Amino acid sequence: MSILYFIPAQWLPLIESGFYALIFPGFVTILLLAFFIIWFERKAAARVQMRYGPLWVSRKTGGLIQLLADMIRFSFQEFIVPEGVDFLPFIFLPGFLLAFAVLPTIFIPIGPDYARIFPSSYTLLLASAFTLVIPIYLIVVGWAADNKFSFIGALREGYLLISYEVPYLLVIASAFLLYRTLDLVKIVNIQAASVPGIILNPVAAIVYLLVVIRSTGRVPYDIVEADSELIFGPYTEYSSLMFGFVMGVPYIELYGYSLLFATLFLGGWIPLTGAGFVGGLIIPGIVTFVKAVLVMCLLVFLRAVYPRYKLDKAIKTGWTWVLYLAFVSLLISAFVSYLI
Amino acid sequence: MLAETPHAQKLGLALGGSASVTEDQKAGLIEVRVEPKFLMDVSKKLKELGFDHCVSVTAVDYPRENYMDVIWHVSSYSNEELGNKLVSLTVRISRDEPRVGSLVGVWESSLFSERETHEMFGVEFEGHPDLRPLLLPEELLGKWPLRKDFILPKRRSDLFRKGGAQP
Amino acid sequence: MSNITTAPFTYESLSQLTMKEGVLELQVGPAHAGSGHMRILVWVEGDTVVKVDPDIGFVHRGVEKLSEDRLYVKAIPIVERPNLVDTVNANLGYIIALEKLLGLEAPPRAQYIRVITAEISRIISHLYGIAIYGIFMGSSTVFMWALADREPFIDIMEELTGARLTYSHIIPGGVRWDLPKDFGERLEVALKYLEGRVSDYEKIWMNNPVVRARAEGVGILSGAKATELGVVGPNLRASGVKCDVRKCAPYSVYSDFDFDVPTFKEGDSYARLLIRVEEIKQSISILRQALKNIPEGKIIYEDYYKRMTPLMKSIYDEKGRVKFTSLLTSLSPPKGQSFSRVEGGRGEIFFYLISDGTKNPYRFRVVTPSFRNLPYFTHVMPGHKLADVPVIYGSIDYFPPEADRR
Amino acid sequence: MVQEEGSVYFGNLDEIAKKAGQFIKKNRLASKVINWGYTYSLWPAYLVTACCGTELAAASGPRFDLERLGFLSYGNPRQSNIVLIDGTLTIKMAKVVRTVWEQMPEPKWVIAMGACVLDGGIFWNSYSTVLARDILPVDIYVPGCPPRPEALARGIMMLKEKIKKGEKSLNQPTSISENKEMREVGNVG
Repeated sequence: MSILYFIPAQWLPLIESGFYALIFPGFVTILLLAFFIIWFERKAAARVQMRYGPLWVSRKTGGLIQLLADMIRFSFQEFIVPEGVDFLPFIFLPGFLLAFAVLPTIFIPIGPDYARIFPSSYTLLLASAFTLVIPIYLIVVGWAADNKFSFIGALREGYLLISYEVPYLLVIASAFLLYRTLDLVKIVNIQAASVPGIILNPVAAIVYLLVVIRSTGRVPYDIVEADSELIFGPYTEYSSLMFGFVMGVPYIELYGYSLLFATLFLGGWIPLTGAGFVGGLIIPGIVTFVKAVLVMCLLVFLRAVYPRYKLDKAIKTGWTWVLYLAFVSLLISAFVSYLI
Repeated sequence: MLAETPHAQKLGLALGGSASVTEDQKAGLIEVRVEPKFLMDVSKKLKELGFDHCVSVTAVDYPRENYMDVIWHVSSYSNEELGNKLVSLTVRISRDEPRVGSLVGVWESSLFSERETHEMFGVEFEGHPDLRPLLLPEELLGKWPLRKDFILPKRRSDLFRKGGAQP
Repeated sequence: MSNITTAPFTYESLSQLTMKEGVLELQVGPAHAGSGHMRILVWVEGDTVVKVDPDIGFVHRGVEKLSEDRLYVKAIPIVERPNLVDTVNANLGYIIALEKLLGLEAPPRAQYIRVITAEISRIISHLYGIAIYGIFMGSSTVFMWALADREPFIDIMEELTGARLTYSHIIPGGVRWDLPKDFGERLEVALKYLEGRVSDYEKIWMNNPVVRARAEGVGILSGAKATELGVVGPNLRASGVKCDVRKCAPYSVYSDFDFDVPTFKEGDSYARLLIRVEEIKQSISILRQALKNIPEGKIIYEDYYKRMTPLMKSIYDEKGRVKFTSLLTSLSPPKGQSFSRVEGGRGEIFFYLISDGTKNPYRFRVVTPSFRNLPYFTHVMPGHKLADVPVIYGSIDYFPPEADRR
Repeated sequence: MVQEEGSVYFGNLDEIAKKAGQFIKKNRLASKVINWGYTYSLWPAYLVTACCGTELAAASGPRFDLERLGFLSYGNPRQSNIVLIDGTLTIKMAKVVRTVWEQMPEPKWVIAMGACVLDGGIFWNSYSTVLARDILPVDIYVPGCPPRPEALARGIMMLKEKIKKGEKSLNQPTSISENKEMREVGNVG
């Protein structure tokens, strides 16, 4: 507390929210986590495939800093702007993508004392709204790159976006119906009083995970990138640092979705709770964070098991089974919320 | 070695007088030689007999005698008895004007092989639907690499025109 | 998905198609993760493939011309190179054609060794095909697993011949090395391992719901159409046509063995995957029979053995190793022609030789299975979705260097 | 001073890039760190030229696992930095290889695998093959027909040494349209 003594009292909320947005669980954590999760993905897949995966770059840590080497390489490579691209969108959209992938995390509380930093009772709505912006940018990226494969990738993204957005919104609606609030802090408090949401409404959790796999392009729904069909779809023409950005976006997006999943269905910071910046935000935050990372690891691990799904079947599944399940989850929510 | 075996006789009877049928017993190959004008009839009859697919189309170049043999090797999947036979349908054409009817209409399986024989030997298959080059790069088109007068370098030193093999 | 109707294949000019509104021309390859060493021109209308035109020849090195330029024996490595995954069968086919020309036959032990190596090579080839199928469908795990399971067999062949892939083990009149002493036990260990792995594949790969959703009912080629197009090998048998050269026109000592020719009547991509696994099982059984029944005796043609120099004879008696004699390098078969048909891993390999009595072949013709499977691109792919292109490509186990070999 | 189109948004990008490049060249620590990054992030473009590709596949497979070294086959020339010529270059393929090379961002390297691209191998007098040195500035040759995966791994280690020292290939062939020798290849007959 001695350091805080020298800081004017009116600055404290600013510093707190700055720490929240920039260090934990914001920007720096996200970058480190992206490094970790890509490493985990390669390493876990290698484990299943009877290999080592990245290793020699730092043998003691099992190649943990492989992504650092890749990032350095990307940063200092030549940035090629091919002839015929739409210059401004091509240049700026990766930055936008990155920014909008990070934004949802700001609205997701990781501790009970979050209302001090972002006093809003519509956080669920805001977070899900910002996560849904990214696919639109992806479509623009695919169009701007002036490449047939990018174009087809963008079209695929468009088709999938529409077919999986409806179930997603239904799941959000069923969460609203279940907890009768859009404030994520209250939602976690309700779960603390009863049981975690995944038990209250397992169908909603399943549909949510399906949508997450789809919109972050995890296997088996990596239809948009599809390296053996479209050579990374919308990202085909990007080189150097820009590709580093767009490569990181799905993982950061995944982080946002997983945090939301942790608060909506896994009970967030349960069993910890408290007050103040450290006791009410950082320490419970670690619990939420760990839950989110576990969800991420699970989703990323699917790469080792499944091949790629097919576009028309994915759309068909989206409009039939996923949609039916979403409606079922709505009914379950109505029923459960009537009970509690 | 070329002999009128029972197989060959049977086949010769079936094909009529337009083809001369012999069996190379050592090779186990039934040779059917036809004049270019009877090619279509004979091939259709062969297909009726059960030789339903074409294994290979090729040509053999004889520059000294100034002719070329175009050979279709055909066999059968559907007829088990014919499955272990291989029939070579041979047409002798002039080297100066290598023209022969295409058999894609009879055996669709000869499509790519005929395209290849066209670019390698310069044999013009009349009635072939699609005689674009298949394997060769633009630089080699029209040079007919598999003809006998296309001679490869005999010594390695011929290749290093600029001298010095190291970069 | 069984209601896919294959669009009729027409040879309309390409310009007409590209001019048509709403049709997009895609060049898949040669520098593309889903093409291999070839270019596939794909015209799509919406997401549906309208027409496919394979542009091959990127690995065309003139194997036929070069072989006509070399001695008979020196053509062996050239024949092997295009079929690098399945070298033994290519080698075997060429040698059978050459032996027919020369009018000699290898002793039984050599024939058995040839069959053993050929079957190992078939297993290696099928595993490679499964691996490529896996990576084209986006599953790196199956790619890695299949590549890993090739390695024990490559090791065994390496112990026998000293090379990983290019063995040049079969020579006119016999084979170059006799089997090492513990060959049988080592092979048995590898076969047991493979049997266990095959059931693993069935668990994670063949019964994977996503694989079934993508492969079943995709790329159907009926038996009648397959016969008409002249496709070969496992692809043909997956369409229900029971034709295996090992059975219908037996060569070497295959008539001594008791094995099935597995067929499927579906003719889709999934059947083409299953048939490779079934054939691996058959190969395992053939290998076991061969190891059990292999006769004792010479591994080189009797007459050639007699004409060896005393030094070579002593090496042969001691190590079971045939040194390259001057006899082999100066082979000049009598005038005539010969052919051979061999069932390689991907299908029937056809050799046709014409000798004019000199030391070089006058005409050397080889038709490899991948070349004959080209109609899959032009006839089967149109009418499917764009995402089905790599699935069909992977399922036919197409190996471009093999198709372009001439 | 007349502002060029485009510099309104970015300032003078070329100038900035030049200065940054000079700084990196002069600063030994920076260049060391960057070269370290390059050595552990060698991604070859997915380009198979001939039959040595099977050994490349085996090399990336579980037994040899080149991903250990940070060597990951990647789909697209724009994101990769190595052209790995695996096997014979035919005239038809050489044009593609050159195109892929020109699509790649700097810095980039070339590994040529197999005897065929080194001096012709057993296809030395084929009518449709060319040597790698006529097409690309080759950094490392990996001989063998086909080279064993271990040999490829050793080639990669040698390339790493080369990158650390900052060496460049001495051979700088001209672009394909100006390469007369390649045009003449068909004329051997």
